[in-house]
Amino acid sequence: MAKFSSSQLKILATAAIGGLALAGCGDSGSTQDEAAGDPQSGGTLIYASGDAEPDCLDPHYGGNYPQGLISTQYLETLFTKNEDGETVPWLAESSEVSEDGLTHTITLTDGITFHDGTPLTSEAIKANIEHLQDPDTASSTGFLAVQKVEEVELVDDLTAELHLSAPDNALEESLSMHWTAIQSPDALARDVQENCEAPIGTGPFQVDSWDREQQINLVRNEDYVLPVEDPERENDLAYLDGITWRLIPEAATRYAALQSGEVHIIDNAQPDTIQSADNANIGHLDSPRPGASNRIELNSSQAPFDDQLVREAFIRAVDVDGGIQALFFDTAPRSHSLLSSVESLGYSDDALFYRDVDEANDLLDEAGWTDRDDDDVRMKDGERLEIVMPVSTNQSVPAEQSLFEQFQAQASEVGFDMQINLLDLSSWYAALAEHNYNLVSAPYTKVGPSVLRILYHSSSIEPAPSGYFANNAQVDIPELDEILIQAEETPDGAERADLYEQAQQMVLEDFYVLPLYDQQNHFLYTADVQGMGEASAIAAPEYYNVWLTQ
Amino acid sequence: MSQAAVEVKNLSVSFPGHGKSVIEAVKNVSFKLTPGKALGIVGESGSGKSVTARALLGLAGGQVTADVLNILGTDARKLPDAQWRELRGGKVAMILQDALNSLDPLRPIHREIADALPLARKARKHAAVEALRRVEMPNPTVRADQRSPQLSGGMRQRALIAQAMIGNPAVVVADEATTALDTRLTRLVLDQLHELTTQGIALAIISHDLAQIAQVADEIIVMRHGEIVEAGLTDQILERPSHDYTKQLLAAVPAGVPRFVPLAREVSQGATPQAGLPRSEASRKATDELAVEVTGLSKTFGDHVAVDDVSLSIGKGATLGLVGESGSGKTTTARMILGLTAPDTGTVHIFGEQFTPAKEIERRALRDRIGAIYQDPLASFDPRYSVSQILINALSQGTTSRARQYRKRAEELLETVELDSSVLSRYPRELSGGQRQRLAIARALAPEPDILILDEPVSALDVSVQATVLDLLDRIQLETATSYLFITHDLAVVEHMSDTIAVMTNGQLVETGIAEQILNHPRHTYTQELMAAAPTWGINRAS
Amino acid sequence: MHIITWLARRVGAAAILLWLVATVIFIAIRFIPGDPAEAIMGGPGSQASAEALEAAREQYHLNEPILVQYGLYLGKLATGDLGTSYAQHRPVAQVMAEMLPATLQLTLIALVIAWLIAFVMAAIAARSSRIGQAMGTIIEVIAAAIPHFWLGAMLIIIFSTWLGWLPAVDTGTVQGIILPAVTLAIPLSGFLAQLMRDSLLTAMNSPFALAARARGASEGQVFFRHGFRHAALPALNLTGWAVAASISGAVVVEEVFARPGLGRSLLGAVLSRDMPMVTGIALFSALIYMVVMLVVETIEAFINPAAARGDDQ
Amino acid sequence: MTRTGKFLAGVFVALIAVAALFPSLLAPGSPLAVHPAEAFESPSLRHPFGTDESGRDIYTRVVHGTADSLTIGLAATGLGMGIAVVLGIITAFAPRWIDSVILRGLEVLYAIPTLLMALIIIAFTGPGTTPAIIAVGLSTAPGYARLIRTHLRTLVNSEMFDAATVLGHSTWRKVRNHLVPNTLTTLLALVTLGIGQAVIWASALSFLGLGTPPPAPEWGAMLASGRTYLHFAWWMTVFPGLAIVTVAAGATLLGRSVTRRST
Repeated sequence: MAKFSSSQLKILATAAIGGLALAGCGDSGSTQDEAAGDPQSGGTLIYASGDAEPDCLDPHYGGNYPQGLISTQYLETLFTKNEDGETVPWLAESSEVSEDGLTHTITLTDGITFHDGTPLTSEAIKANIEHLQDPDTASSTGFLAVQKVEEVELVDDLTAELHLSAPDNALEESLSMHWTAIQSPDALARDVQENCEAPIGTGPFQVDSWDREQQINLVRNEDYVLPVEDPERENDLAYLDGITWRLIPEAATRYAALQSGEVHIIDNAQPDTIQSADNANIGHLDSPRPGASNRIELNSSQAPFDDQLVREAFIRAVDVDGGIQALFFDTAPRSHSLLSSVESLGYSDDALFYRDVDEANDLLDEAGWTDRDDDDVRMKDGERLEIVMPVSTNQSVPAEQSLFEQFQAQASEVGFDMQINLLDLSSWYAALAEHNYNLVSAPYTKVGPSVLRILYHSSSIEPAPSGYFANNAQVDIPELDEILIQAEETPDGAERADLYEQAQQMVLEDFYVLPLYDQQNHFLYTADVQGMGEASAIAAPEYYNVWLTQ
Repeated sequence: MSQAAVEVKNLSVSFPGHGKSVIEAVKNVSFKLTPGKALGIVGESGSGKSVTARALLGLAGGQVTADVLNILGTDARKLPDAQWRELRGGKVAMILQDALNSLDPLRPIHREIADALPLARKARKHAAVEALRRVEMPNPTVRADQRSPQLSGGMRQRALIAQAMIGNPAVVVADEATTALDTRLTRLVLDQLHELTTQGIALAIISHDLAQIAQVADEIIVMRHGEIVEAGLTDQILERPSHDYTKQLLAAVPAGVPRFVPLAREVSQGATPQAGLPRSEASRKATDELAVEVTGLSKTFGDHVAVDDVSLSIGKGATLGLVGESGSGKTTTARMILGLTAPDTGTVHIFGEQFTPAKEIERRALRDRIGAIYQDPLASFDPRYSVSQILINALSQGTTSRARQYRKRAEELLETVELDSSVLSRYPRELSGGQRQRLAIARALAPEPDILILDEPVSALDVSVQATVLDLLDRIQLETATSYLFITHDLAVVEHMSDTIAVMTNGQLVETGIAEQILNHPRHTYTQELMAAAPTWGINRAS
Repeated sequence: MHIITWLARRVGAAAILLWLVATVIFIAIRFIPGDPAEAIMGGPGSQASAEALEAAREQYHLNEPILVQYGLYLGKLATGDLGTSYAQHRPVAQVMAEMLPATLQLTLIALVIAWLIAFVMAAIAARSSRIGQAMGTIIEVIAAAIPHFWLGAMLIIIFSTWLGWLPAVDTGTVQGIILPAVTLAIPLSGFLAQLMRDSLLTAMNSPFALAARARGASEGQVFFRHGFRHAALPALNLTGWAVAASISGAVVVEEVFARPGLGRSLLGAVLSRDMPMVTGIALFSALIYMVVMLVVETIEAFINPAAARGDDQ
Repeated sequence: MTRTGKFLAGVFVALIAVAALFPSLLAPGSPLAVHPAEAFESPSLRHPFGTDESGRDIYTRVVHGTADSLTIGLAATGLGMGIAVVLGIITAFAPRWIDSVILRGLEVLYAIPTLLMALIIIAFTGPGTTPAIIAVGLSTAPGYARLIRTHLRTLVNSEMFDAATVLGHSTWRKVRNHLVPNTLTTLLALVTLGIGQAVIWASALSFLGLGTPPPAPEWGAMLASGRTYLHFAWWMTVFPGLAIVTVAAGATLLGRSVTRRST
């Protein structure tokens, strides 16, 4: 079996540090790209998160991105992605797919133990998949990822067979996400609440304690075994003594804390602070999330966006580039694709998306919205051209909210009456469930292009028992449905790529979607932090190889 | 002993006034304080007597100048503050007026008494207890730990005296030490002050009340507008006053002056007071008709019995004086008669008609026949109303405060109470105390009432102003045969104003009778005590 | 009245008040639109199954008659059980017990700072000229008119970003609490100073101050023996209000300075419609208010026994 | 008040009134128009208060926001005062037991800190401008009710009222002649003092994302968006905040002078 350097296995996110000299290092003149001397052990990394405090540290439970960010430090997955974007084994040593595509055989790496001292065996695969599928776990992201697994059969101590209900060429990608990370079967058997407080995995760090609303304390796993050997490492232990995962939701405060050196790393970095980081000797890590891009979906199931002309008119009316330029500086490149730029199968068509106010007006005239009311809003058959956009304040960063505000002002110039409703997450879900929206921005993170089926297959219009559905544009094209299913089941890579391209073209050209940019995932860190850049399959930074200069 | 303890020659005190003007509060005042002797300083408000007193402790504020300001052998004219403090703490002491507020309500009185002593904590407290014992404070060890709100008025006054005496002073200045005290308490304090002089202390006693000062002082100086108008031995001032103002002051004292004899008079014109007497008595028709008849009024607040089974009656055109010390239930009785407080039991009839208990709406027809005047007239006026609005509002039954039709009548009312019609456009707060009380009387007269309830109407006024108001009330009664219920704690006033007198204590009416009998032959022990405590007043009225 | 009787009466009144607050909140919660069970499971977007909803109803006794629910609710309150947070799935009492020390620390330090600032401001203003007093008034009014969130932001810019003297977030050190506490204290000190200055002026011009001077006390002695007490009394009286105001302010300050605490818990609970948490914090803040009032009244009873038992006189 | 003080107060009131009623006289531009190309400009002659993240002129927004912020402050104070007056009248004139029941109730509400109460109300209503008004109004009402009750009780038990009773004036005339006029001044003072605090509370709610939503130029909402860019564009935070402080402090000073004049 080939041995890889762990750093080559991982996605290397683009990291750069501004300024030439590190503070206090004088003549060493080292930058992040060169090594700042040899890695040193010791020190606690202080991480400041702007996300809402997780309800549960076990990413099986629910399964949102903040859980993914933190669990990356103490849990590991069966597979991961290498820097070419290929899915490669991690806790798994190897895997095989049967010819009918219905059986995946996974063999685990030997010699790995959980934080509780129990060894990693095939029993863990079974326990974890069953845990994900157990309704009591209340898993949503992980649950969808292993939806097709019908049964896990233990072959021997390290080998398990996963029997599927239908072929799924995205299964390994799904198992590279931390929402399906492997935890100790003993720990999973505990009470849900207990498992939430301190999940037990195999990662280089482990959960020590959780001071609510303040911080989560992670300490080094002193018995860590790197599943894949790394010749650069003398031993397998993380350099850091631990990580203090602080919760500082206020963006300005978080940045101030970074500037004054009270914290080493902040996430959810605001565009303006990223831009000024260059002058402040602060490093920047841009780690776009996989899956869908950040985009506005136009609800085609009801007036006025059931008319393609009106959808196009809206897209023509708003100035996406200008807004992104002003609000995101150069930190968020414009996207013209349904998929994240890290997805190799993404298809992009920039010719479709440009601003032309005259054309927007013509399109609306053509669509029959020719009357105007006292507020200069277009009317047709006595109906006002009203469009509603519920915005989740938990999901859309301030800059994005401002961007939507600009769209609101620009859309009104051509006669739309656009309302933005800022909502908390639960009200936002409710607004979607009640179909009380014409526009929506709903990020979706998943590794691989199979996210397209979740987002645009007509079956995703059908709400789950809870009322949630992922096809927010309500695209309902039988031909597209077929392509998406086929793409997921084909064993042929080239055919898969071709099918996904067709699917993306269909959605983009009918103006169901206005792509904006990648799902932003920016980190800023002080000059003390060395070795930044590695990230998990879901683009969460890893701190295994990170160390602090004293 | 004839060596003066304090010598003051040509003392002047001035304060900066509005803009660059200067207010001369005290002008060229000279006097001496002698050990074992008491000097009385008499004057009405604004006479400069308190400023003079405070100048003796270096607390006058303002600009102090004097040819001589010799305190116990020290030239105090240019004394630095630190030395003043030494003097104040020890050799010179002051007893302040307003006993309630002169002791910090937040500190135990032993601290208030002894915190200036240069002793250890325990010794200070011990000294305070001793000082309290010397002023005959009951239960001194317990009282020493209490704070002033827990003490009765008499105890507070004793504590203040103890405070003054604790440093064994050679000079004591008592500034209005008896003002606002009840009769018996006044007596007590005066006795204690007198006691000080027998101990060889040089005492200065300052008051607006000539009668009280006369009880203690060996010599008296009379001040007016910052200047001494007359000085001399007490007897001389009382018997043979030479200055008109002194005479006026003496005449204004109502004690011993018969009914309807004017108190305020221009002495220089030599008007004979007796001259008015027969005429006025003659004009009062004897009648049996009762204006007010009160039977069995009682009122309890919580577990405190404020008024207990009070019955009284007032004849038409007559005055009933209701006397009692503070807290005796006088005011509650008045409020029940006025229908402002509902009695628990008892009735009030006005000219035979039932006034209480009754619904306000039934009572309203009778309201025109009964009016009221209070101690603090300002509080009874709407601050937003001018004099004319107040009167028009009263004249119009509250329907308007502007209508011109009432203006003439308003002017007539002002004339009745001897106020100039120029005050119509002014506001009550711009008037003097005497003018305000006249305005209150004018308003009360608006509905032409047959009965006036007067609750301490002159207690807040200077003696000379009090005299004019009392004269006015007399005149109105003579002219209109209005019945008065005259409530006061001042025996001299009640003596002068009443046909019959009722004495109240602890909510009960202990004695009722014609004035002469109550004053000269009291039957109830309380009344006897009260009369004994009144200042003996032996001046020659015929001067 | 004996001090014990007095205290017992006060405690009884506070208990009744608390019961009233609890009842008001119970009734109010019944008015929330929507299914409480759904709220328990995290709102309409939580994808909760019908079984899960039913289980929640069972767990929270939502199927019982309203009076039974009320009884259960009061019974639980009496034993200190405030229910389980919908969002955090932990006992509300436990969450509050964790958050309380931080909030108490913040508000108490802020109160002390506010008192100090107010006292110094009042003392300076009370002893200065008319123009000085007018300036004092304006400074006090402006201090009282500064919103916490803005003041906090300004202090962060100045002391943390520009000068780099103090940390912008709570670091668990003494320096870390300075900015939040000062942010909370300044508007409060404006209110307190206005009050203190008035009573200070009154006290320094009162007859007992004159009496003290007459028995040889220096201005400084008069100030500390008399003026200070009288200035402190109304401010002390206002402590209940001040604590309440600080807790209000703590919501914002904890948010701005990323401090854990009751205020931030409440904000989070409001945003996620976590009603047990909201209820718990509301009840608890009422309890704090009452305890503070009780303590204040007890202190006052010692400073000024007669006033506390006013009906005795 | 001194002459200069009166003059300054007059200018202040006039300026606020113009800003609230005819904002275009002071700032002719549109507070909502976006110019992405002019985003984040620091204060200059063209943009005296700078521009925000969407290139909107902050000076224009602050001026146009006066109406929004004051309306919320006024409406909330009006609501709180309205409730308070009704409760105050009931407690002042009703029989003792009703008075003590309402008084207990008020004490209950008074026991909960204002912003907490507002947050609790928002927990029921959800965020927005109207909920913010209701929340601030309701949470300030208990304080006002206590003040008004005391005021009315004092008036009803005053010698001024007694004097009118003795003169035989009916209750209605006493209310009309004395109670209403004397209470109006007090109410005016209370309202003026209250608006300042209401503006602060309402903006606090907006700041927490529970009040008026963007892009309305409400000051609290502007601060909320400004705080994101605190380190980058301080002017987005400083000027709306100064507006709040100015109006709140101005209203307080004005209210105090009204109080002083009425006593």
